[in-house]
Amino acid sequence: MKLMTALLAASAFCGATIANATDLEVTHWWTSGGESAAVKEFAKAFDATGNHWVDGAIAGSGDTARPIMVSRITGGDPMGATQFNHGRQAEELVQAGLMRNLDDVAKAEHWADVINPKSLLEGCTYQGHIYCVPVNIHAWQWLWLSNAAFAKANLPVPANWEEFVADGPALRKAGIQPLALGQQSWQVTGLFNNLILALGGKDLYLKIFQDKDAKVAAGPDMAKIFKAADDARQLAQGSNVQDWNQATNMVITAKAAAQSMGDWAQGEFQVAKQVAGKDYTCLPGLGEPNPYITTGGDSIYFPKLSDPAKSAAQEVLAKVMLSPATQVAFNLKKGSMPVRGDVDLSTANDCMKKGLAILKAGNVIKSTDELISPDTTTQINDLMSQFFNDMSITPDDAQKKFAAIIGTAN
Amino acid sequence: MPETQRPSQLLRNLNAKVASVPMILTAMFVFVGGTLWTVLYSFTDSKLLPRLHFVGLSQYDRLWSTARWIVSIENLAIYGVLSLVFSLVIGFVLAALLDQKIRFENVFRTIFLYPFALSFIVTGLVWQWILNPDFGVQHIIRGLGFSKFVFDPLYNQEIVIYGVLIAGLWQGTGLIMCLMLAGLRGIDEEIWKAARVDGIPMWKTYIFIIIPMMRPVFITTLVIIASGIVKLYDLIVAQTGGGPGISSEVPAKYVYDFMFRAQNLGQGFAASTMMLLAVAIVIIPWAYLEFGGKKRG
Amino acid sequence: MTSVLVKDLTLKFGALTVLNTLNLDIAEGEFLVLLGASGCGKSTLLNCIAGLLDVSAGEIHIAGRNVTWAEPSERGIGMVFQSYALYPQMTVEGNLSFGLRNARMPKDEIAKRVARAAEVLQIGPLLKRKPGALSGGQRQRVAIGRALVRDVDVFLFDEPLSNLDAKLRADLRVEIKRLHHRLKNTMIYVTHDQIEAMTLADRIAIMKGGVIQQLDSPTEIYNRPQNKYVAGFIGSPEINFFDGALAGDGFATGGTLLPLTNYAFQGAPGAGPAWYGIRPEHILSGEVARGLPFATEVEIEIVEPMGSDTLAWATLAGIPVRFRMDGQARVQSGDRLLIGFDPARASLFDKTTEKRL
Amino acid sequence: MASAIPPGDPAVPQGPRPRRAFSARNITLYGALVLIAAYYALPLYVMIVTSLKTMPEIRLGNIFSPPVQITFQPWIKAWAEACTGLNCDGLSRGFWNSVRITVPSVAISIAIASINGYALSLWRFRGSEMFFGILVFGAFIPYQVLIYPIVILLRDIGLYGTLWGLIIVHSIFGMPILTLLFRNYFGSIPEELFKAARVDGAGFWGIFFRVMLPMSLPIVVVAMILQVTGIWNDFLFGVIYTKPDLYPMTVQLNNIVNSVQGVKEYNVNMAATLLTGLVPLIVYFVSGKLFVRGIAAGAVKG
Repeated sequence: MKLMTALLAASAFCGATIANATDLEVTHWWTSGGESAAVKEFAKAFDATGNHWVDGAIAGSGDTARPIMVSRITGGDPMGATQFNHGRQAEELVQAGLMRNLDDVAKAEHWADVINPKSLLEGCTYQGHIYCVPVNIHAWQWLWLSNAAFAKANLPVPANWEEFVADGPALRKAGIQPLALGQQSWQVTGLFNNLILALGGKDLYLKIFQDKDAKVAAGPDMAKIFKAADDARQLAQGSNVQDWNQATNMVITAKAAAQSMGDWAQGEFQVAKQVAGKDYTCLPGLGEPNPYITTGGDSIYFPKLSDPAKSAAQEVLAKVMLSPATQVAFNLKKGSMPVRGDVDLSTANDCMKKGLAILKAGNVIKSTDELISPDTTTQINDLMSQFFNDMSITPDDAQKKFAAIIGTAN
Repeated sequence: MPETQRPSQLLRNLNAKVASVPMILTAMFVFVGGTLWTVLYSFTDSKLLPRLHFVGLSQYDRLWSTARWIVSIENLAIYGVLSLVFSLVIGFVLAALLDQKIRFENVFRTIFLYPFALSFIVTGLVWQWILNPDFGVQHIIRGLGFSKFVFDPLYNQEIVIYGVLIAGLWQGTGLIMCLMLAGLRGIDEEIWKAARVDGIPMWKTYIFIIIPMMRPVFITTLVIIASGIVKLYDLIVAQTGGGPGISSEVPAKYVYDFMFRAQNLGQGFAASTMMLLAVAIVIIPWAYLEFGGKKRG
Repeated sequence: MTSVLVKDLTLKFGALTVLNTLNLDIAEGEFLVLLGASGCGKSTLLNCIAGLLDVSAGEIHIAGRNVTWAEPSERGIGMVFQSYALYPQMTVEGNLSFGLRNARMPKDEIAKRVARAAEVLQIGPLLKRKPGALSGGQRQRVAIGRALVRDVDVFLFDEPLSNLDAKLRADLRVEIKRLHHRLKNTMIYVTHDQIEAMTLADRIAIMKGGVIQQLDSPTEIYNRPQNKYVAGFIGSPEINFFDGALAGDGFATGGTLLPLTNYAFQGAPGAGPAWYGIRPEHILSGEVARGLPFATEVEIEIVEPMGSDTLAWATLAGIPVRFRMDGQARVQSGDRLLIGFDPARASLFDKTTEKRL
Repeated sequence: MASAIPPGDPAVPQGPRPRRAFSARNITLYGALVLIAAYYALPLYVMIVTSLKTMPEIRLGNIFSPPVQITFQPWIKAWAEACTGLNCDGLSRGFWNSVRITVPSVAISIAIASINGYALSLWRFRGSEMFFGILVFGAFIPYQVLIYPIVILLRDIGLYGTLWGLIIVHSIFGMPILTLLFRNYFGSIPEELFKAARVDGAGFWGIFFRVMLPMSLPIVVVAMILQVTGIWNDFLFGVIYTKPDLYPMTVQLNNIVNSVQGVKEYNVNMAATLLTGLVPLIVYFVSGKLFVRGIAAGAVKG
């Protein structure tokens, strides 16, 4: 009898360890220095639960990684969890019933109460069910400036976009690349969208991307934006790098004066041990008054798996990712903002604090990823990429094409 | 006696038929089936997942009104024509040089051909590095005192496709040279003797006698180059990523990007169907000439 | 007794009919040669007999068995090919024994047969060599040996000597004949060489366009060709043909009347357009021509001395005519000479049917 | 024509003397060849030189200068330490993946193609030429047309994302050209050999294994060269039909080169590039003339 109990206990124990020590492959495209450091925080926290984080990093950018993720899921070889951006990238996978719903975890962990801003959870909700875990907020609307570069050109660090544009010729004279811009099209589009929101304001932004109003897109307000984009492409002439972090590196090393990039760029400044305010300056909303930030960012989706042990591990991972400690550790490394308002960010640096203040003021707006389909995004990417590289295309022409895309957008 | 009966047609050669099953499956299911499938779905509005909701020709309408597709086609046309012409010319000239009974022929041939052993990814990365204005050729020549010298094909959208061409030719001309050399060696020595006795200069002999005699080799080479051109993808991905802007995009990349990145399968299928059409226009006349006539044999 | 019987054999490749309702009856121990120009269907017929081509209609019997649909190896045949078709990676011994091993014959029996074949063909010292190390003649012996070891009723030869040089060909020809005398098997032998055909055959089947033109003994074929094609094909140098018409007891051609004295007509002597053929060796020259039924003086145009004899060209009845002279004859172009022949040795063919008259 | 030849002194030989080693012709000929060879060899030289330099030296110097201080660190890093995301085991994993992909793919594709070629050249049956025609046309179908149907196909047979899935894909896409190669080769073997073997009582498989296969060593070597280099160099299929832990070397190379952490380490990139190209280069240099014959046979006769 005693032996029996011992055996039972032993088997129960073994069963428990087996259930706990589950390998879960997580695919993502967080491969730059700051991003890798941030992923390590997730891996650490997940491994601490007795499971094992199998890293499925796919280099390049989201554009490279997403097709691989999608074809693995649709191809019947799903990973344990995968990154997508907030928004519509996984919409059809959810529709097709390939993704798992997280209603139970969400309820148990009171996601509805802790996730801030609320719109993030809405983005994860499809027909009343929750399908993803938002893990961070990435605001695109930043202008990063190299203090050293302006010092070298004997210029004060500008406080907004107009001042920066005005400094352009002087920077050139001093042998400094005014604007660093990676060649990949999503970076160009990002800059353009920043110009819309910062210079055109919230209403214009929403009329274009939410209402898909082709008339507004062809109208005079947008014409101003295209004029500004024309300035931007002049300033970016000579920036020959491909990747965003190479562009950031130009700012870090004072080869370039500025870059308009999302807050993840901050991770690179941190890796390079630079201090906000001293070595570099950050201008949310490109330094324009009443800055808004978009609540884009990354979410983790969980494909449906047949293995119950893995399904259980998925729930653990979802829980871990949203825990306050992981949120802080991850976002500090990545340079993004946490998705819950109840965490302690006293260790955050100046720039992130600026962002958090805007977040607190409620000046948030949906990102383009949440408003338009990847198909439309690709079309805008192609147009912007062409416009920024081909000086023979006038802002007028580009605007006409842009309006046509918005007119057929979905 | 069984041998008085004519055996059933199906069982005749049974082993050969069984052995051909993988081939038949591949031909019917993958090549025919797959092609028909793609063509069929190019008339749908499939997004991330294929679905049979037909929208007529609207994917094609959109395709041909998309600037990037037009640029892709133009690039392919420029790259295609130039790569065809230069491959043939360079390949032939190299082969003719090697055919002069020179010493160290093996060494030269080895050097001309080794790039062919390398992948397009490797080729693209190497030439990206050599053509990088901050380190490569431009940097060197500026270092020699020509400070205004500009050679940045990969960063100038007007000429980026030529930068790709340099790499493509570097990789592929060795093969063409080999084919041409094989063709030259296949020509009767006596033709050369006859030309010499008749006092025809060497270049004239090549142009008016040898090249016309090598017509089959040229046609085969042409088809090989042409079918390779349509598949141009890896090189672009590794060397330029389609940039700057969209100036070095090619159809194969358009297809890949729309199928997988933009989550618009229908558009990708429409584009790949157009590629298939283009290939068919090149291949069918050739196949007809090459194989149609031999049927009787 | 019949050894090989081909009954109403038809072979089509798509729309093309290669053999059309062909019949052939070959006796046991007979040496039959299928002779014809390339493309006449002789090799095709042989391949059908061997079972290497599927027939479209008709039957093939070998040794009394209907083997129309039997596998080649089950027909009781051995075959020798023009290109020798030796398996290059096997030794001579391996080549000889391959078929026996496929038939799962006991090892000692295989050894016995290989040894016997090697002895017959005198290739014993070559057994361990590979075909690449053999001369053409040796290879062909091995190829014959491969048929020999099978111990079969019928031997099929597909132009076995065509790849050899002239001297070797003559040597092996005799050897094949010797082999036939010794083994007394039925042999079917395909060739385009009329000397081989004449020297080897018991009977020759001359083929053209998939049809047997004449099946007869070599002398019969030479002396009494059944149609114009056979007459032209057999004989070297080629027979001379005059185009003309039968006129009473003569043959009118180009203003000349050739006599038909002593000519043995197949049936009733007809009339109308016809061909008159006379072989070069049947045209005599000089004094011996004087007594012949036809004799005339001609001017020699070209002389081709060949050692054993000399071929001379002259114009007779408006056409160039060749005739054979003694090798020692001292003639040169421009000489005038008396020539003549006996119409009994001539052949007459109908102009339209080209059949022998 | 006799009249065209000018009369000359019969004591003086006509025409120039036979060429000497340093004739103008030879100098131009060899000069041109050496120049062209330099152009072809340059990238390899640049790769090697760059991979042996330190980063500071790369930033200073020009790409053609030989390294002042040779370092093998970039090679070590490329092989064993370079990172893609959290995986910092360099190209070594990709190398072994490529081996695991290439070896079975080459073996299977050659096995299938040799049997196909054999059946097509010697055992034709009704429809066999049509299937072959489709197969040859398949060699020209842009891969993009078939990418997605094959995803579905592999998913339906449960092999998507597995090594075997990719091996099947390589076998499928290798089939047209290899089948053509073997068909032409077996077609050039005297048909009489095949007939002789049939008279000797060998069947379909007997003739294949005992007569034809032992004779086809040269063409098998050629096919191997073609396939080893082709499959090793593949990028597209590797990226689409496998998952990251099965990525072949080319895909990993692209990842490492494009996975920038801070600044681009050109020396590591070049070392990685060289490492990836090493296998096909070795195959090429070792096989020498056979390689040429291989691609020529595959192409000219086609």
